[in-house]
Amino acid sequence: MSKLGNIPVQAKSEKKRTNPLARVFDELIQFCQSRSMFMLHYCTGCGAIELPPAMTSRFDMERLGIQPMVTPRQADILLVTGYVSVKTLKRVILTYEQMQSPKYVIGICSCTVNGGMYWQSYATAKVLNEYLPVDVYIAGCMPRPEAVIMGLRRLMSNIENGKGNAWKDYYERYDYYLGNQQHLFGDDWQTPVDVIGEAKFYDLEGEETYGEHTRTLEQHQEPLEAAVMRVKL
Amino acid sequence: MASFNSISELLAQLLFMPMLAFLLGLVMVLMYRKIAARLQRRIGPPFFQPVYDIVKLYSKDTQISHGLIHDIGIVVAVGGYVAAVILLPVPGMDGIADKGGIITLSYFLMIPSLGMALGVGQCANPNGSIGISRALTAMLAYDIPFIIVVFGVALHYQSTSLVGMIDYQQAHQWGIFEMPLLAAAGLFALQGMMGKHPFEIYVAPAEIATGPMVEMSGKFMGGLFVMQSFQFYVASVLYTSLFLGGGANWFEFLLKIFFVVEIPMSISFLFPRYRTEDMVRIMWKWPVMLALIGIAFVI
Amino acid sequence: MDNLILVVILPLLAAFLMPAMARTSEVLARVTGLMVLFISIIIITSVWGSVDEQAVSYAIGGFRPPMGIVFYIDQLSLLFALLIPVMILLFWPWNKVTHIREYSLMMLLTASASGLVLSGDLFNIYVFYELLAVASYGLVVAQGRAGKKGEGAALAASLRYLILGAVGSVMMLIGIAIIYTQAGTLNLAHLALLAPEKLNNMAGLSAFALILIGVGVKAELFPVNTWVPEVYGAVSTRLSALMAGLLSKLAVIVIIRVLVLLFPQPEALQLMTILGMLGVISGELVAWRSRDMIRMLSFSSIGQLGLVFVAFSIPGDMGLMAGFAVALHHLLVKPALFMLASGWTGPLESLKGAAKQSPYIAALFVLLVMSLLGVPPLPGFWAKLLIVVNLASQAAPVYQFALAFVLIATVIEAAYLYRVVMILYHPNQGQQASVREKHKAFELVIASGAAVILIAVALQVQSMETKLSSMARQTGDRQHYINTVFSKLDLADIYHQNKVQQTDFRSNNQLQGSK
Amino acid sequence: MSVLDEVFILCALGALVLFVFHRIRGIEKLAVVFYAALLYLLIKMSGLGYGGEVIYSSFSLNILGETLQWRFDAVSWFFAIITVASGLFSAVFMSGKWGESYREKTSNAAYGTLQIALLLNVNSMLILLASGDLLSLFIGWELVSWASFMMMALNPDKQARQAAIKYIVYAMAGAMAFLAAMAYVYGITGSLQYAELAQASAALSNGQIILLSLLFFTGFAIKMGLIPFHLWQAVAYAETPAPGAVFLGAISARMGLYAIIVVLIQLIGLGHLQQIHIPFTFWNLQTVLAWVGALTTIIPTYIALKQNDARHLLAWHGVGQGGYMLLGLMTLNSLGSAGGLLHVFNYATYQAALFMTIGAVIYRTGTANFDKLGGLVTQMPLTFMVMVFSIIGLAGLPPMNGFVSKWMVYRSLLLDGEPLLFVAAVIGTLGTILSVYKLVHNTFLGQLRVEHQNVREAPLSLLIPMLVLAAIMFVTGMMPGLVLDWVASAQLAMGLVPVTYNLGGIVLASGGLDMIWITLILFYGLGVGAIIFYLLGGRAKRVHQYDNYAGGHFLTSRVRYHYSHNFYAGLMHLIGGWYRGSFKKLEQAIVSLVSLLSQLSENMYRSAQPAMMVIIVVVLSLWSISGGIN
Amino acid sequence: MNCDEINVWLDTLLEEINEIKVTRKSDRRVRVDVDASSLPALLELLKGKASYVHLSAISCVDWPDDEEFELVYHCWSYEAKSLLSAHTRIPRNSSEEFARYVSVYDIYKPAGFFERDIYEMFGIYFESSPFMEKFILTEWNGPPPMRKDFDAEAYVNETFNWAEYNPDWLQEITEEGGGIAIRPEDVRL
Repeated sequence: MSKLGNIPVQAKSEKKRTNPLARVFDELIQFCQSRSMFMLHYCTGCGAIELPPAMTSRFDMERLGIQPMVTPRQADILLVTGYVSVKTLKRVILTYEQMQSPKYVIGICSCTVNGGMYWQSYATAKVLNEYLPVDVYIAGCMPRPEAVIMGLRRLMSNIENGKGNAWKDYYERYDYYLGNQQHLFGDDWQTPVDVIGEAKFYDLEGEETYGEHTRTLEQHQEPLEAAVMRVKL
Repeated sequence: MASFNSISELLAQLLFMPMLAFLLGLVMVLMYRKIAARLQRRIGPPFFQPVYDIVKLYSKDTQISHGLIHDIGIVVAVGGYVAAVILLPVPGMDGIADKGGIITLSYFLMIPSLGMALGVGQCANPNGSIGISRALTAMLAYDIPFIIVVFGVALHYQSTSLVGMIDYQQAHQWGIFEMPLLAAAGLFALQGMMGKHPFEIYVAPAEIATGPMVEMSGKFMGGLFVMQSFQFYVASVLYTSLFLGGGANWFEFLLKIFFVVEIPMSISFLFPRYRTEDMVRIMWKWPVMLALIGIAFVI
Repeated sequence: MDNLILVVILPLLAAFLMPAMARTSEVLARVTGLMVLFISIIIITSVWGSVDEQAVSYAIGGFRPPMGIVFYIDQLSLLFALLIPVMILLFWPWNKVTHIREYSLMMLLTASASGLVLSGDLFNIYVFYELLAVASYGLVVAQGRAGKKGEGAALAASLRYLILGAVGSVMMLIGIAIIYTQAGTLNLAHLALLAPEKLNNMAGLSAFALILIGVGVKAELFPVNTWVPEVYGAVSTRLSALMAGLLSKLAVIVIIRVLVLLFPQPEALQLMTILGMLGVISGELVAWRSRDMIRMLSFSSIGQLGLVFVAFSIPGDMGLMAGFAVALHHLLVKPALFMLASGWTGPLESLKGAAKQSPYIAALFVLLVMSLLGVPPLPGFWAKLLIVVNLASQAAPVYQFALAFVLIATVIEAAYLYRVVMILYHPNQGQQASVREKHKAFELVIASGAAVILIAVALQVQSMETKLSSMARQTGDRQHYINTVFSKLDLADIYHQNKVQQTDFRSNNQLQGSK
Repeated sequence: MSVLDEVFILCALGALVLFVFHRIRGIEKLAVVFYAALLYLLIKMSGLGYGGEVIYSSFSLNILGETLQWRFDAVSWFFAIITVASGLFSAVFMSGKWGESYREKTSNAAYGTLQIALLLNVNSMLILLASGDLLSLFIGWELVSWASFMMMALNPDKQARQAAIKYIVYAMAGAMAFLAAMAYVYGITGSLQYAELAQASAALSNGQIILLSLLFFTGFAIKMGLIPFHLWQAVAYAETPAPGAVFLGAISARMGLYAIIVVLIQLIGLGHLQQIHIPFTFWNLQTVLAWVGALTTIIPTYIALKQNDARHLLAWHGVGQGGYMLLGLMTLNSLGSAGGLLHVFNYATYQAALFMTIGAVIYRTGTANFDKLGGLVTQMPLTFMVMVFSIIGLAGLPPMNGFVSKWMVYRSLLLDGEPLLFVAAVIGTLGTILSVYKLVHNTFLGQLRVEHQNVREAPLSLLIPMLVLAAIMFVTGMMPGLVLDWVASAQLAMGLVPVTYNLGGIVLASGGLDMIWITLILFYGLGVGAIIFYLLGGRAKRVHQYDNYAGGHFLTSRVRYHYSHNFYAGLMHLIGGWYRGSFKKLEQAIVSLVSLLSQLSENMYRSAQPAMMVIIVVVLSLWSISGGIN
Repeated sequence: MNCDEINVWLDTLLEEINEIKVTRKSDRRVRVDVDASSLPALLELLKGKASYVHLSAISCVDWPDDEEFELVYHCWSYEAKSLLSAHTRIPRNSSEEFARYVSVYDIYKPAGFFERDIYEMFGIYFESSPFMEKFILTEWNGPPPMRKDFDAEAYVNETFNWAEYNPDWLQEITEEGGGIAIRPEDVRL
């Protein structure tokens, strides 16, 4: 039972850099990151129809610096709009893992919050942040564009004052997320993205990164190493 | 136009010209997005938005690369434009414009696209490959009218070095009055060269997931944004030095290049995206005809 | 000089005595044939030194020239007189258990051939020509190959050859008759003396045409060479090599003699060019289509002979020289190719990959083909060069056409000859590769001998060129012919008989000889 | 005993030795030593490259009243250096591991014959280059066409054999045209020496000049594969074994260019060509030839765009670049002819390197078909680097030497004021850039196939010649002056005004070229790009090729996620209609005409009855008798 | 042949098939009840003779208490402009894993898709239908979910867990004694 509202995602490893110049530099970067976000709205459900009005002339998201982007590689925010069926959740997780951090997830519509209208359905995932670390939820059975923009502004303010690092939680508590995913998709669940390798590469591992779920993952998946360019005569 | 006479001045120019190009490029990108917004009755991004985007992209914590050639591709893309910019004379600074003429410059503009093509090739993503094949076809399309225009201009000014051309235009009238048809064809080619909306098939977001940029994350995407700003700058400065007589002083120069850039930008939002073969057909029909008639007058 | 007559008489005698001798002792009959050939070779070689710049004429039976039979020996006739026994010796039907009849026919062939070359009298030439024709008909029938077409084909071929030959000799006879009515004499030298005013008209031209067509049958001239493919196809390759190599050249020599001495006017030359051109083109074209090695070689020989005619039709000594070069080169290469072809019978496709089996033969074939086509270092090239250069320097348009035809023919020739070479060097074996019968050692010896001569000639081209030019100059010089045959005093009384106006012969000959 | 005689003796010796020992294993070492010695001798003659006087050989032959003698001047020395160098490179390429694999595939004898064929090619080309008069030029010409025929006929593949036969017929037709032209020259001037033709050419009438130059030009155009005769070259060169293709691609077609230089430019002279005006067009013969060159740059390049096999693509480019050289030579100013000559050198370097890379790819993967390749960059990085260097050269982009010669030709077209020619050349270059990227992308970039996962880099013996060539390309690109002295002295030998140049490039009042500065600036730019990329951004993690955006689809090796077939679909959609192969139809028309004629004459032979003869006889005799009587 | 003639002709035709019950709701709606074995023949007849060329849907109704599935084949005729729904009952045999019935794919091609749907949702295996494999519920390996005896809510409670939604504004109201009033019948957890 994860507690909503005050989402316990404050990453432990957050430490402010001491000398003032570095801190000013970090503030500046966080300000720029908050002011320029590339949005990948994954139209999983009915909530997606609210985003075009948010982008076009009446509500104009671009003044906030938010641009729609097509591929997860270029995107910063993943907007999961509407109910997430189990089949789609697989693709959402893959897209999330393909995104480059710092990345943020916004769950739009109450179906991502707590099951919403489809709470009875056998096929939909009820609580999104069991599978992905979610930054901001926007409840409403299709929230109006104003609500969406308010959610985005909330995210921008979070980033600005340094609280927008839910993505680290995915690496630090990867075992918890993997467990939930395996619970839903079965034990041989794997994605081509090597999350553990990334955690090692950017040393984002926390205590709970490894657990019994990651061990079951190791049995099935032999991680895909990049083909290193070598000269073997 | 004092070309560099001492090494120290050259070094200063080497540093200053790309910096200037980058800044002006950013402002042009902003202008592009502002015009887009205004046409759609939107407010449009804040002033420093391009800066925010680039800083955010460069400050990404994680980014993926598909191999050394992928990295080199981006390096060549940005580096190619930095080198091309140095060949472009700017009031007060000529860089090495007289060492290589306009033919060298038109070849320098091909290096970044080929470099990026190699980089995207290694991403092993068919969206990227399709995008590149369309980008090269587009290059084939707009380069022919552009080269005809270059030929006409070089023939008219009897020299291929840009510095010589600017001096000629300062002395006589501007190029646009003496060669109106060539100027029009040049504008057409400029539209293609910008790689913006009517001729933007290779970055079609819906069909091929932004084509070459499909696997570009973090600093790779940042590199492409920098390249885009250089693209705007080079296209506009080249057009001004060919037809609008380059800049005698800074204010006049800035006025001209922003005016030159503004025309294709505003045109670009009135047209849907052309298919590849339609683009080639159009580019080989109208601008080429205009340019050839223009040349007939010049000879 | 007087024992030269033996060269003609002895084989004639042997030809008729052989059947009689055969009854007493088989072996003796066989040996006499070879003995006669050796003797004639010795005789000719002994005479060889005496004839160089100055030709020799020899009246038989002591009659003064215009009357009796005259033998005219100059470098050309002597060369061919030597070639005849040598070639016949080479292509003597050795190993087959041949009937004695064939030996006698071969003897008849030698006799008539050497007589044809040496004699200086028109009618005499006709007689020997008839003898030659009869001998060749007999041989064609006798040596019919037991190929898949069997005996029947040889008979049919020889029948068609006989008809054509007979028609040809009739036309030649009519031609000679016309000449006799015009000029009143048949001695070549005398005719040469009277030719400028007597034979210069339409009748003379038609006489030449008739003789040309008549002798042309043997020389594979264009309209009358339809017998060539059947005969060469049906007959043993040795005989076809002999006929293609030697007999056709003899016929050409006769035409040249007649042409140079009797009909110097340009229309005759142009007639010969046209027929030659048609021969070249049709020969090469059909060879391009033919699918069988022997048939291809026979058509290519038609083509080459056409080329010889074109070469000889060039006015002046240069033309004669080019003609001799091509004729001798063809005489050398064609028999060798026929020898190679004897091993490779059947359709060309069956030869796939033959080079792997017999690399030496294939290499030989390639060398001969390259010389035939005219690849630079080999003599074929110099011969072709002579023709092309001389044709180009002629003004008359017919020669330009001839040049174009010759060049196009060479391209077609290259196409089909090299298609054969590619089949030979095909990587994977053809079906009947194993069943192909071996080449006879004897044929290989002849072919490689020809190749050696070819390379020898290629190495010292200059000396060959000087010999050829002297021979051409001699044959081309009409006045020289007349002077050798008639001594000074005979000339005087001939004037009186025919009250010939005293045109200045010298100027006439100068013009003609100087080109 | 001049140096030229030593060269000839060495050639003869080498041929003899190779022929005798062609079956034993150590032959390739022998061949490499032979070529190295030959190159040394040529370097001894390098005085020619810097304005030295002509070197005569003592061997001479007089036939038919002509004296044939052989000599080397600057132009022939320039071509000879390239020929022997490419011979050396292909011999080194052939001697290493490639040789062993070829031996296993075919046999010792086949390998030996390939070596002999290469040697014969080099020898015959040297003889051709050393020719002193028209007759020796023709002899050399025939030898070259036979030698390259031998090289092409070695390939067991069926398509290659047809190409070889097609080649030999074309070559024979070319030789016959050359022979006819030579015969006319003899007819007009009475001798075949260059000097007489040069003097006589002044007095030639227009008709004669047209006839002579057209005949000579067809002969040489066939060898160079210019527009009307370009069908045979690509297939023939592509199908020869790799080192053969390296040699043929690099230099063999340029013999035609040498002959054009000798005859059309030195003897007949461009001035004469200009006098002849084609009626009711403002063209003269010189523009016609320039247009043949321009068309040859365009049409084969766009045929190359459609090829689906790397070797064919390259071979078609060989034809295309040949047109480029002719275009350069046909411009009226010294810059253009210098560009054309320099392009011969540049083109030889990167075409040889490209064929070697393709040879290496075939050596490792067994195929050059684009549909079976992809993603080899991680397995064969060095080969990839060499290919990138050479495609930059082939496309004519700045750092490499290809750019210099292309710039010179463009600049000369600009000086002449020829807009349409300029545009045609540019269309050719753009076509090259497109097809060159297709070559690199389909072989080295994109998804790596499962079966190529443990392909190794090309062996050292293949790599060394490639890397040396790449180095040459870069150095001569950076400092074109090195080669320009040879080109200038060659221009002098041709009787043209040499181009004004310095180490960096061309000095021209109205906008010259200084490659040293341009290369430095380019590297400065790349340096800045690298700094921006590596210092500003964070670390990038290398990911596997299946960790790729595929619209949410999970990529595995079962589904091949790669685009390489019909690479320029958009462009092909537009210009697809133009590939009707009209030239092929022309060729087939000629062949069917010939077979029709032969059928006609064959019927004539079969059906001619003796009866018809009799009728002729009767008619003839009646006519003659009637004529005779009156 | 206009609509009513066809309808008259159709009624006389249907009478001939034994134990068939035809009720014509309107001139454009017919309901036919037929037993399972003769349904394919009926469809053949309808398609061949009676211009009912379009099978718009096959729907399935689960009658757990009489242990039967009811399959309804909706056929539409363009000429007669009328919809005929052929009802039939097949045994549920819930003991085995799948109920069984014959496929009509060979008569109407679209049937393949409907049969696959029913196969996934209701667990009826149609013999000789080419598409008898999972298409929509690839991730699902539980019982056929549309069957009435499948309790979705129980499954959901068992597999998923809920997020307890207790935001701070709600906490203040509860402290003052308020809270969310839920109607008794809506109380689930």
